[in-house]
Amino acid sequence: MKHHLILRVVSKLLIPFILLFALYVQFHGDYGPGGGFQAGVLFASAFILYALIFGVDNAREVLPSKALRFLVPVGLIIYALTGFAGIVMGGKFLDYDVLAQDPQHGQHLGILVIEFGVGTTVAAVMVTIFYAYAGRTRDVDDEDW
Amino acid sequence: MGAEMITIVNIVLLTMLCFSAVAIMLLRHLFAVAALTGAFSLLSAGLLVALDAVDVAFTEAAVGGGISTVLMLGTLALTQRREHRPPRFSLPALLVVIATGGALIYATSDMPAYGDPNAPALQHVVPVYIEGSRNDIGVPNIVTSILASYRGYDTLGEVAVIFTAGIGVMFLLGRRREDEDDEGMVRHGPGNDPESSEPEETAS
Amino acid sequence: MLDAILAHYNYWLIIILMMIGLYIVISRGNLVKKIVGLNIFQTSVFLLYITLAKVTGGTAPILTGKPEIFSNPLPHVLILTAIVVGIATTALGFALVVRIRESYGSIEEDDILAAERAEEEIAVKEALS
Amino acid sequence: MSTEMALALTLLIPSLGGIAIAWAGRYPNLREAVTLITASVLFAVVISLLQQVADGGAPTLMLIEVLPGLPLMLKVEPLGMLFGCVASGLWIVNSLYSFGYMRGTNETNQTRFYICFAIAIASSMGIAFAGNMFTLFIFYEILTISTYPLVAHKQNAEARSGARLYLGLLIGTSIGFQLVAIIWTWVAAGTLDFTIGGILRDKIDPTMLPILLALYMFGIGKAALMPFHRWLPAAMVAPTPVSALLHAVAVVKAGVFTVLKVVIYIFGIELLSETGASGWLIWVASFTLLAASLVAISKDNLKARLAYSTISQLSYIILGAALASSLGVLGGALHIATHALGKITLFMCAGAIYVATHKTEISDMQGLGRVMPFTFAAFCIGALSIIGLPPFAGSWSKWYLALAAADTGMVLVIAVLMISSLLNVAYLMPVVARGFFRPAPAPQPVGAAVAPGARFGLAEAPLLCVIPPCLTALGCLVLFFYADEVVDLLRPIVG
Amino acid sequence: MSLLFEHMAALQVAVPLLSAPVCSLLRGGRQPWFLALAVSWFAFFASISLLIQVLDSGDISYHMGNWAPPFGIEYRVDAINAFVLLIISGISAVALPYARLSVAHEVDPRRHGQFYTAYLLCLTGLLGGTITGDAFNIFVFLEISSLSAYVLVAAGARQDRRALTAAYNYLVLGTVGATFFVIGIGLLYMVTGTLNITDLAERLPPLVDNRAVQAGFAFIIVGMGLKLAMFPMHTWLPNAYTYAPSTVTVFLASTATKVSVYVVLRFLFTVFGPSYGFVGLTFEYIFLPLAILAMFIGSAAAIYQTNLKRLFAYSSVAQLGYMVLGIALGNVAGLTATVLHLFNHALMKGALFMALGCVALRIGAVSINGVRGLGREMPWTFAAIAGAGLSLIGVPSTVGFISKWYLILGALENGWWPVAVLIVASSLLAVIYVWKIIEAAYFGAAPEGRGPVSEAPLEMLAPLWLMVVANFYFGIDADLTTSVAGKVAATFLGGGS
Repeated sequence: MKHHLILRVVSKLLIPFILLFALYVQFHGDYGPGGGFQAGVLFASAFILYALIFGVDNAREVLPSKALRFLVPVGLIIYALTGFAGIVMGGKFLDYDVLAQDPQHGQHLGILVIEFGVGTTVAAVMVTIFYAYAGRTRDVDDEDW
Repeated sequence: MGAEMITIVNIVLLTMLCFSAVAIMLLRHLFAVAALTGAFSLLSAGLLVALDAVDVAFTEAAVGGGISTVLMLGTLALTQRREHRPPRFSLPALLVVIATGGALIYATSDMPAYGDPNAPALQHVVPVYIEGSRNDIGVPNIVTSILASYRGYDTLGEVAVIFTAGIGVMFLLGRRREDEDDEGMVRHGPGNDPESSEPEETAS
Repeated sequence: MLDAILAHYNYWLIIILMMIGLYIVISRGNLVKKIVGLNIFQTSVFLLYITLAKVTGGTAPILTGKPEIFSNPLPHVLILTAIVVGIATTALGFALVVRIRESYGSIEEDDILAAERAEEEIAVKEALS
Repeated sequence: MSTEMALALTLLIPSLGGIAIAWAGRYPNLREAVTLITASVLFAVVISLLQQVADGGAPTLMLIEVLPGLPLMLKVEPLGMLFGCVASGLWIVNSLYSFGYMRGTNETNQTRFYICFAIAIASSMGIAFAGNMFTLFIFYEILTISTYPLVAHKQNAEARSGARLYLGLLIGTSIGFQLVAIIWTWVAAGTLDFTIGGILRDKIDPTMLPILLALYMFGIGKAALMPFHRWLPAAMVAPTPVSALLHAVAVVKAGVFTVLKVVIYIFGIELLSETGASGWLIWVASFTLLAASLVAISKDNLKARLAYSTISQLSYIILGAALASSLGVLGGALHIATHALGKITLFMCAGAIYVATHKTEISDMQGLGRVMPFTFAAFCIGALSIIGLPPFAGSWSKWYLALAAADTGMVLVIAVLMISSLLNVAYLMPVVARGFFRPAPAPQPVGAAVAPGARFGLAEAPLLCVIPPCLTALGCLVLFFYADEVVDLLRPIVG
Repeated sequence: MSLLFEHMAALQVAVPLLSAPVCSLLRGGRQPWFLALAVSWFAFFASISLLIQVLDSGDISYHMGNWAPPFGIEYRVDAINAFVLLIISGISAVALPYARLSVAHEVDPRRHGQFYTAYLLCLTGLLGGTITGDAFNIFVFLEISSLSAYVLVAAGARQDRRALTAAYNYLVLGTVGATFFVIGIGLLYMVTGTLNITDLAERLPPLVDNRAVQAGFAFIIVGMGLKLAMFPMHTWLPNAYTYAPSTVTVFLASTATKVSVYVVLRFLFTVFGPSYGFVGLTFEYIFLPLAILAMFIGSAAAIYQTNLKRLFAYSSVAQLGYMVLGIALGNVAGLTATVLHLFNHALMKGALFMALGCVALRIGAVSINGVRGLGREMPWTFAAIAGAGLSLIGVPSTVGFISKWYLILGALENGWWPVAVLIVASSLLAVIYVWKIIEAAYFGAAPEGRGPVSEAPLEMLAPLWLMVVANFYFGIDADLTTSVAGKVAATFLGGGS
């Protein structure tokens, strides 16, 4: 797809906006629709778009599999550790009230952190799945087309 | 939107959903099916918006219209484009479906009416969520406060599910090139490959 | 009568949709189609949940400061989770389909069953000889 | 040594013996010495308990409570003592015989053979001393399973199918009928402990008693009541020492012993005679008794003939139980001992003949008595004892049974006993007659290479195969004179 | 330390859950295995301490996020789920020492990290689905376990490609089952407005005649029926167990279906109750015939199998029939049998599949012909098969006997004579298929061309024999298990009526 100049230009323009929108969705979930999951999907789709236009190998340079393999579990770990933090700070598992000076701040902080965890894992998993498919060689009979 | 308007939108969208589902069932060209699946998801996202579930609609559009369509196209690229067998009628399937559907229709007669503001589900737990979201948590989006806090544990599970899927896909499809030498051989043999079950191999 | 229809038409249409999905899962032999059927089935269950959450005259459950009627937010939360579970299942299912295709050269249930039966017969014959 | 200790030892000694045999497996002489020592020590321990039981004691050992109210426990009573003595005593004799036989025929897998034998004896001890029906059932099943490898010993197709039938029928009947009966009893009576006078009085509808009894009787497949007798001839594919000890003594006697236990301690003789619940059993036993004898006559294979004879003789004991009178029960119990001595003699003789000449068919045994006089003499004595002629032990048990029949007014049963004695003559004596009185066909049968006494023109099997049957034949004679002591020991069981 | 015990309910699931992503970060080699082992042992320790706490001082309620139920998610531990937790974590604790060599043999070494991650996720899901007191949370955690189970089954593809189709079928049917369950939960939520199980139980009685409740009940039972492979919804099970790697079969066969049975019990007796007309009817007219068919068709199918793993997989279908039968009996003895059999069946199938794994390690495929004459070459392995086989048959002094004893007691208590006889008759079918193996192993001649085979390594034999010994120990001293099971059964029936 190297010769699709228009696609390349448009997507180069588009991708930053998608990323920006993803960030907005990630952190604006408290106020409107959205949250970590949706943001993660958007992040991932930006990468997938990049990979489709510029090739998977280029995408892998931006976001190598090694980094992904690290990011996939990290989101979940962040989430789970937030839960443990609740215990350590004297509350129950996943108790955000105790995370900051007063319950409401605690709740805000807790939600922010776990949404970040969700976003990380979701985005990383989606890209991982895409890479896994892309890394597969095609062996399709012609008649199937 | 007025209630009648929503009713009409609902009926139109649901009818279109049914048609696209039937088309998915009958079409043998899997690319067309993929496209229809994407359309199906977007239609249902529209319906979800009409039903006030904006978060869900967002997610459904991103997941159903985006991710799962991409996944399906990826799968088709690696497998085949056409369903080889023509659609055929299956009596057992029909019977199962009729029984299941019958049970649900039977249930509807005692369900709270659609849109009923006095439905039991609205009376019991939900008021606490609305108040709590305002006062205890201070997050305007009630869905977020339930999702992340009241039922935050469910969401932890949800992330674990996604993580499982990631691990699973990596396990099944990951790193093909490096594996080719040792897995490709077994994959094409009729199972019990003698090479892979030599006792010496594990003597270590 | 009309009341009853108005009260439940949404459910009925969703049930029909659900049953089309289930029928595809059971009756189709193409492995991709089965998963698509599963998706339709699940999506209609999501719709069922969201329908039961709807309140006539209500709005999306986001606090805006004005006293308002909200639709029930809890099913929304549940369905968000369920959608994620659904996509996870779909991803795994498709990954399996790809591997099956690589092993058997087909994604049609009939072909695969035929191949497996042939293998089974060979195994039994070897065992008996 | 405390009583409990002794009781525990009866189970432990053969089990440990089994382990020791496995350990000594590579050295045949050591292995066989271990077997013999184990058998002797076991017998000594059993005898040490005898006096206490004769004095009216009931040594008890509580092992563990499996479920509330359902313990595994051992409790010695006279009947069990008798069975225990018979089984452990004859194990010594049989071990000697096994050494001769197994070496004489160059059998494979001898270690496995001795191990399984020890386990079988251990479970026989468990059956003999079981304190409740549940414990008995467990050891009953272990006995079945541990004897399976013995039956399948030869590992050829015939042995395997015979063993399959053996296991299938014994496990099938025990789980299919006996277990159901046990659970029924438990539900009805709330206990399974063996109690004189039974535990079922007023606990169960009298019209259901015959059904429960039938579940027990057919469930105790080892008693070989027709139509569940087929396993016994099938088991004859086993090496002869197995047939001798297990299928003349341990296994089948475990079966009829269980029958007696059930009749005496679960139902109670009085309950049975009051309700007549065992009436049908008299006729089934009589039928088995006669039918098996008739089949025995038609068999030319010696071991098969003896097997059917066993089926027939077992029904004597069942008949004694079915008569539901104290004399009948005594006769049945006595027959456990007398028949055991007689039948083990016959089997060991059959084995000796096989070792010496490799002959199994009766029609081939012309004139063998002249070259194997000891074997055939022993056979003759065993046969006479089984037929019930004085001065051999078998006569006593038959006498008691006949008395019991007369006592309960069952004239027809007396007739059955008479006819069957005649049939006994008809199928056992021809073997003796052929051996002694028919001239041997030329050329003379070639004896085993190591035949002792070849100098005297004899061709007996190895000494270890000949002495044991002679010993047991002698036992038949001795027991005739000491039968009263045995009956005295048994008296308490009929109250 | 008191902090540890105070939060034990949460840690029971949270620790495995956290360990799964950590496991996927590990370098490989033995590390992932070792982490899984440590976590399993911790989970075992946690479940023991929970069971003790519950038996000593009554039910535990743990509020996730400190939100009081029914608003937040509650962990509610009572005797029954503490018992099921013990089964799951106990099996895992024994299976993992066994796993290392078996997995090394059957799974690509480069995939071990992912394999053990999936294993830990499966463990997490099963534990979480059991311990939770929230209906929707059950769904979420069971899906974690199901998804990872699909992956684990598919891991057998290195040995036999049929693992892939087995996993696929498992996935389709499992997802349909989960979706049915969700529909059922939705119907109940619709009319009660709650997802908390205790709360549901309180709010349902006035709604007995509500059709949505009845349909919800049906959907939940059918959904879980698919997951627990209740006949005739068992079609995914035989192949999934057959082609999965040995360790996976050991773990799944002893735990996964048990959790589904537990969920069914929970809904039948805690949420609904046998006194509800429509629930009582299902016992006699649905569960009873299906259970009996399962017992016979499962066992009969087992007899005709040549692949030993599939043979025991079909036997599992039959054994699940026993569990359903115990429910169908509807009395304390029957229910005791079901709860006991959850434990007992885990012991016997765990041992049997472990032994088959040992055989697979040495000779590859485990067919009835392949094991001919192996009894002498692998004496410990086959002695274990014989021992666990006896337990499967239900020979006295084994755990299998204890289960059957209570089942028959339950049948007699109802006066259902024919059922008692059928239970006994189906054990006889077990005699046939178990003996087929014993006979081949001990009395069959080795197939030509098979060289000498050595006994499995001690590392695998030790856990195997631990299970076998447990089969006998809990068969002889059944006091512990029966008292817990009896208590559970009494609570269920007492609370329901």
